[in-house]
Amino acid sequence: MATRQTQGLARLMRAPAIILLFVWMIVPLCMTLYYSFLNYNMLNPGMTSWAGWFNYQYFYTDPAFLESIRNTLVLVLGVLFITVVGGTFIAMLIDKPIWGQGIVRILVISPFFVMPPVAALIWKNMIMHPSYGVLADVARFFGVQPVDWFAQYPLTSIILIVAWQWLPFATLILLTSLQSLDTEQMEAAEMDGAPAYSRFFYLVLPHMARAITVVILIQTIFLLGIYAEILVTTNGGPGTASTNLTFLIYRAARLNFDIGGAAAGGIIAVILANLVAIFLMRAVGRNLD
Amino acid sequence: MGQITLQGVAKRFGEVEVIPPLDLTIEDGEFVVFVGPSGCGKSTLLRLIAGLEDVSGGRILIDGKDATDASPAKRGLAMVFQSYALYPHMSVRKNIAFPMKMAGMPKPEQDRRIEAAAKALNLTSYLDRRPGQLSGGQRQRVAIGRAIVREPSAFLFDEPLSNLDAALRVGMRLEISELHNRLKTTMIYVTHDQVEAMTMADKIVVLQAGRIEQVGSPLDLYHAPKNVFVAGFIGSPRMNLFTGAVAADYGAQTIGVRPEHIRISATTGKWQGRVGVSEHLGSDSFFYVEGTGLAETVTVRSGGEVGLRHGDTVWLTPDEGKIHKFDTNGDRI
Amino acid sequence: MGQITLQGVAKRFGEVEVIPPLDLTIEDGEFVVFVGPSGCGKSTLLRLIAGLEDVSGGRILIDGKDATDASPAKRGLAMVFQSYALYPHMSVRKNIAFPMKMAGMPKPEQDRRIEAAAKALNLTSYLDRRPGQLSGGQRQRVAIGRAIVREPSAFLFDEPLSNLDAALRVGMRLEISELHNRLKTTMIYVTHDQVEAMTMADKIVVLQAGRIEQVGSPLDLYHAPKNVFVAGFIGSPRMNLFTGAVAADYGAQTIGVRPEHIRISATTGKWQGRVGVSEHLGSDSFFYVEGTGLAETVTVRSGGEVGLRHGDTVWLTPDEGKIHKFDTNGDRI
Amino acid sequence: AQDNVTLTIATVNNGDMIRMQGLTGEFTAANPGITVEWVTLEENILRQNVTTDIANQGGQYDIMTIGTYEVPIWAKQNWLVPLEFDDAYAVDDLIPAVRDALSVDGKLYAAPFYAESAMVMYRTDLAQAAGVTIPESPTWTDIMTAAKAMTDKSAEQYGICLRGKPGWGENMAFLTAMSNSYGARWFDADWKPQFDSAEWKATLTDYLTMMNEYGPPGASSNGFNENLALFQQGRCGIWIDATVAASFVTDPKNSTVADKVGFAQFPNKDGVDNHGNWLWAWNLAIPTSSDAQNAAKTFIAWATSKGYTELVASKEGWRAAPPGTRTSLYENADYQKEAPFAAMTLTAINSANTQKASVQDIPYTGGQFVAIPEFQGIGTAVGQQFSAALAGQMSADDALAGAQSTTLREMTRAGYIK
Amino acid sequence: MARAVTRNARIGWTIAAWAVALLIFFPILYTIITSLKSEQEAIAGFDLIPSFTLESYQTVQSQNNYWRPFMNSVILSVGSTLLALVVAIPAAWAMAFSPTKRTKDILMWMLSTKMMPAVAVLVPIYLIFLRTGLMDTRIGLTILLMLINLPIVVWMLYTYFREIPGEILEAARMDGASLRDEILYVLTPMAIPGIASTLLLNIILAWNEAFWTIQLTTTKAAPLSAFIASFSSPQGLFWAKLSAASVMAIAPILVLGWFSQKQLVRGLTFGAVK
Ligand SMILES: Nc1ncnc2c1ncn2[C@@H]1O[C@H](COP(=O)(O)OP(=O)(O)OP(=O)(O)O)[C@@H](O)[C@H]1O
Ligand SMILES: Nc1ncnc2c1ncn2[C@@H]1O[C@H](COP(=O)(O)OP(=O)(O)OP(=O)(O)O)[C@@H](O)[C@H]1O
Ligand SMILES: [Mg+2]
Ligand SMILES: [Mg+2]
Repeated sequence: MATRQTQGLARLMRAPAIILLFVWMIVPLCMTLYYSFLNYNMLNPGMTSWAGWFNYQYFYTDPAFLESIRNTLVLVLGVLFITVVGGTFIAMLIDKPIWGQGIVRILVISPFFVMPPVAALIWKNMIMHPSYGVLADVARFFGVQPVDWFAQYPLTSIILIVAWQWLPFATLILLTSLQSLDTEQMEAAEMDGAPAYSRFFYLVLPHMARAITVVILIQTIFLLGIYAEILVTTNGGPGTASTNLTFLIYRAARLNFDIGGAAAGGIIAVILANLVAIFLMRAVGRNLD
Repeated sequence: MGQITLQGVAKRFGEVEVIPPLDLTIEDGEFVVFVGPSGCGKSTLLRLIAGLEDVSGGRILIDGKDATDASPAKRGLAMVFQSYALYPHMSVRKNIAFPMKMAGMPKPEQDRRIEAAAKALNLTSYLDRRPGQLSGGQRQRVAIGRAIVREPSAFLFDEPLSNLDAALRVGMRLEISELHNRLKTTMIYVTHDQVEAMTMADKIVVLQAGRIEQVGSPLDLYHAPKNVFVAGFIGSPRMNLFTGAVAADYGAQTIGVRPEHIRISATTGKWQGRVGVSEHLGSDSFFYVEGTGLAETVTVRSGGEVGLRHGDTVWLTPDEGKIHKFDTNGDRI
Repeated sequence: MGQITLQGVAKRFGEVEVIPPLDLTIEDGEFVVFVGPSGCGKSTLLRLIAGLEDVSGGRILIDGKDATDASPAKRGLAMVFQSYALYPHMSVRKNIAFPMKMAGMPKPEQDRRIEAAAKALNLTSYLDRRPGQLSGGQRQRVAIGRAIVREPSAFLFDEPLSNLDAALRVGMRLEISELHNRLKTTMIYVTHDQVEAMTMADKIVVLQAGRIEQVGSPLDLYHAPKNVFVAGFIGSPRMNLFTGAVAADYGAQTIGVRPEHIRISATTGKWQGRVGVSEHLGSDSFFYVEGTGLAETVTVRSGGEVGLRHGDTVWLTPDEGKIHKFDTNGDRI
Repeated sequence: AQDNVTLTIATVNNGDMIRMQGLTGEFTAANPGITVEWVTLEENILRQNVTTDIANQGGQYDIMTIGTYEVPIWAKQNWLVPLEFDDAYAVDDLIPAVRDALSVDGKLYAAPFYAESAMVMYRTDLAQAAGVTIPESPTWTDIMTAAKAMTDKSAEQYGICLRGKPGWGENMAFLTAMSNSYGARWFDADWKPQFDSAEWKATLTDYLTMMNEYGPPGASSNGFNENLALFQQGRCGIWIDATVAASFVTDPKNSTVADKVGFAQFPNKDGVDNHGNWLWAWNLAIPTSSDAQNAAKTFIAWATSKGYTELVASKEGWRAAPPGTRTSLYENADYQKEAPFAAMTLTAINSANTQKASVQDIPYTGGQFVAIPEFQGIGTAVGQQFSAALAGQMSADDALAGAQSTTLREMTRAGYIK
Repeated sequence: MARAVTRNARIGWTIAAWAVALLIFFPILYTIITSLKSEQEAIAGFDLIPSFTLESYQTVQSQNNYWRPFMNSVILSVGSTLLALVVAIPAAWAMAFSPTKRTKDILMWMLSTKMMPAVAVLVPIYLIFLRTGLMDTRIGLTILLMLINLPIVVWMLYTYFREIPGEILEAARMDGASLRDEILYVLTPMAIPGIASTLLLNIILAWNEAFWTIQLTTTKAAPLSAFIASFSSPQGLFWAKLSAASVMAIAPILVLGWFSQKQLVRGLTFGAVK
């Protein structure tokens, strides 16, 4: 492996991917950085002027800004919590000797294949709609006033939808991890007198730590960028109750056509995302070796 | 105390009867080794005793009490697994403490026992490492440590040395033997390595296809194997078996002579052959002789060095008093 | 042809000098075994010869030609890896054909060689299987087959038997020896198992921390180890080493006596001790004697059976002619 | 001389536009050199995509379907090609209010495909049962009284359905029109937002009262479609929304209450002479970046002509004709017979004054919106506040204060307020 | 635990697992059912037995031709993934078998490029596409989707490659294989299961990408995400039509996912499981 020749080749082989991604990252990033210092509204292209730090100031003084950060975190953590806990639970269930395991697995995995906007549309119209949704029908069946999900619990509803989409992913990874658990270890614990719940907490969970880390890493990357589900369902509302950072930028870019402001927001988001990334790297780097 | 009695114990997996009904008594303090070829049911039998598998029939008594339906934890046995089955995310200390923690033993008592076990097993300086940071032999000791602290009435070992390299294996073998000498606790030990079986056992149980072929002390088995299977299985290098005319000479269907009971000579002897590969270990030499009158290669062991080379013609003479004779059923005559 | 010469070959990984400059000549047709404890640089040395690592200094000559900077494929050597490194997605046939395909050899010639190799290695009926469907020994043979067809000037083996179980190991050891007898091609064989080293080698190279401790035939090393390290390393069970008063008796810093050169007796002898563990293999017995006057446990080997038990007091007598003496530097006197 | 041109037309996914798509064959048969490619998108995505395209001179579309909101703004940027048709097109037949809304400095920049105002639709049977009457030109008091009388929540019968879903084209379209009828305005002459005014407070308070007490559950996510479905299901007593809805609720194929619908003008507050001034049209326009402007003009002339209306009528009946653009349609006896809502629709459209929507002084044009580029963002942000108030997550006062500060902030940033 | 599970326990687990599975699958199931209803039925309240009318499918198909966006989806998702593999396989080879001190950092950096909010860079990318004539072209979107998924592809491949013993590649090298031969004949075939699941996962991710595909296409290259955007909220009743369109958009990938479930499951470990 380690001859000079192979090392040279390795550098050559690595290069295309790294260069491509670097260009893909740096060019838009620089342009965005540049725009973020401009007064640039797409609908007024003639009126572009140098803005200095104004866009940044404007973005973070937005009353929705702090709430959007809070919502971003709640969304990410909420979905992570549901998917990890739910995924663990479902993985353990599927791992049991059940009839029709294959079909069960297919059913559980299915939401992962649904496009985010479609998922949001389905949940919004078919499931959570306060008049026509299935949940409303269920509520009425029990004689309860149907819940108006998107008005009363907007962020929770979005968390539910997103968690539904990502649950299969978490389940699959956790299931694979679970199946790789050494049965002799479990038997040893049984011989050692550990009851089922102790075996779960002392053996199964620590064993899955690595898989859970990966679930968290991958999902966080995707969850930070969630916007389609919000756009389709609550449009960030009511008020700003379900506006996350990405959606806030979306609003600036696609509703106000405020390119400068959106760019500034984008840069802020990149910085925050990288803070999260560094944090994750620390956590994951430790767990991934 | 640790007397274990199996009465008509049988095991089926679905349709397949892996262990036909079988009786066996293991006395308190005995070191019993189960040997047999791969797949013969050694592990299964051990797991039945441990309670990790349900019996399909029969009863298991531990110290005279019926334990057939007791949970593994209740049987008071400790098991050392082939893979050691250490908990990889716990330190050595925590690994050893685990069964005591599960039993709700008070902390000071736990610590006392951990110290004692670590000292006995030479693990004191590794107590805070993770299993991943230990060598094979050290892991093995941790697994034993985890078993010892429970002060079980018997230890069960499932091929505990098969993952170690040859040199370590010798060392660990001695350690386990010493441990037995010291603790005098019943030990049941599964292996398919006859050297281990021979050197460690008070009593060897030879299994084939779930049936017990012979039970006895190592030397009993060496000197008087009950049948061809045991004869071929016990002893290393394995016994040379002859059929046909050679065996007929001795009025048997099959005869067997161990490599160490054949004299080799460049000049005279009973059977003629040609030296194939020869191995010179300094202390011993092994010759693999292709006999002209014999069906298979004959292995001959000779002390010290003998000046024979590849291709030399040699004569072999068996030690008449050490020839084993078997009838058509393969049973000892 | 396959003469390999290392001239001042050295290897550093970053700051660490794994192999200090070293000279070694391997003659054409020789079977050379590298032995040494784990991490001593055996694999590294082999990989330097193979061209899988760059040397940090020195030259490697193959058949007199400088091959230091040649790519692995150009050196005309074949390697059999510890894990066999078979291509799991190719059939046995394709595995064996791979190097020939890479060399652009015409198809009929390829087929001819595959047939020949398969016949020689008893693989003919497995040619269309995948490696995953083969047993350990068969895989081993495929790996050798893949090496043979290239008709290399030398074979390199890196612990090829360490993944096999004890019984198979003996068989494969014999097969490789036979192969060497037949092909007469240079073979370099890495192992840390002295039995393998002793039985297979024409010449053993004992390495420690990248340095060559001794080069010689197995019996040279057995009879006249150059220093304490080699003495302790070669021979199984290992030589008993004595220091202190016992050694001073013989005018040396350290003396060594092999287990087979000590007589044990219940009544009289030179050194007194107590039997610890004893192992009775039928053919031999091993006693581990804790000598009252001796620092460590002494291993004694005794042919046949001796009626001694754990705790018995015994006397040991070394065979005076077979005592090895070493000076303060550990070198043979 | 139009050889082999491909027209890319961006359009919104509503029924009339899809019908036009279906009739494309007639056009291409008559114009063999022209091929038509359709890009049909949901309204918001459409708006974002065409705006990005036109603002960056992307030139991907030859014809864009845009609203009355965009036309004046884009025309001022010189992004649209002014339209001049020959006499056969009969420009004068276009309803004046609509034509005005699409003209800047007297030049027409987009041709209306269909147009709508807003009006009251109500259940005649329920009104009768409840013993209330709704006059042709009701006041908000009339509406509230009627809504209260028709509500029976236990039977899932709601007195009134109004838009609640946030968005400048959703709840803010309705609320802006309603505020106009209350005498409120978005901005004073100095572009200072007016949500702290008594008129806005009255508007929002009444809106919330109606919705909370007589409205359906989950109203804060109801838009046009949801209300349409509710009304068609017979769950609403009154629905005040775009006039196009009239043809859907009276369509027996989809509506359970088709023959029980009455119509009235958009309400006004007692003493305020303003019926909301809701005027919306979906129009076809040609971006200057198009490279097939002639062919595009040909298509637009075809699609918005009298002939097209007749074509639709001949294929699917008069009810399906695109409404609100041509006076001649409303003079057509067949149409009047098939479309009971025709007269009221025409009244509604004619009474809309988009040049001066409020009774107070205002610096902007536009009826149920403010025709400045920033309005999409501001309107949506304000809509969020009001929607939150409807969902019960904040009080009316807080919502108004939030709307005021958000709007002030955005208007300051955009440079209207110095 | 090889001990026999009692029949009752097994029944219990089965019921629980099926209940959970059906619950999770329900939204999709209900969408399928709704797509087979008439619009009237669709909003008429909970009902699991549709009238099995294909009316909605017909309407959807007549409104908006399905096959072009479908083909575009196939081309874009498969094309971008294959392209990504071509770039990623050599990179992953280098990272797995010739790692440097910075390999981990590079991997993390690659992943972090995915954290940039797409909307924030929309205008730059839009302008780049416009200027280079890539707008509304399949090739443009293929490249874009390739870049978006590249980090994941590299990472997945890297984890699979690392499980392949380096000795095998060395053996190939000893056998005279060039680097190309080594990657083509030895590494790639051995990593087939891993590559297959990488392929699958990224086809799914690319198929479901709905931001760029809508922003950067009009007609020629528009995939199913744009198709769905034309049905998301039209005038009038649309539950059944929306369901039909949704089913049409997700069905291909759903079926692909079902059939390749095993590979997907096996491969979806991201090195999480040893
Ligand atoms: N859970 C099981 N289901 C079905 N058959 C099994 C099961 N466990 C073991 N067997 C079968 O029972 C037989 C005995 O297996 P066992 O593991 O006891 O053999 P062993 O003697 O321990 O072999 P080895 O030396 O290879 O460990 C084998 O034929 C095996 O295939
Ligand atoms: N790529 C490397 N980078 C740094 N150090 C290395 C590398 N490869 C080997 N070493 C070090 O070089 C020394 C010799 O290693 P080598 O693998 O040659 O030992 P060995 O004699 O083959 O041992 P074993 O019997 O365990 O296989 C060891 O200390 C090892 O840690
Ligand atoms: Mg076993
Ligand atoms: Mg090595």
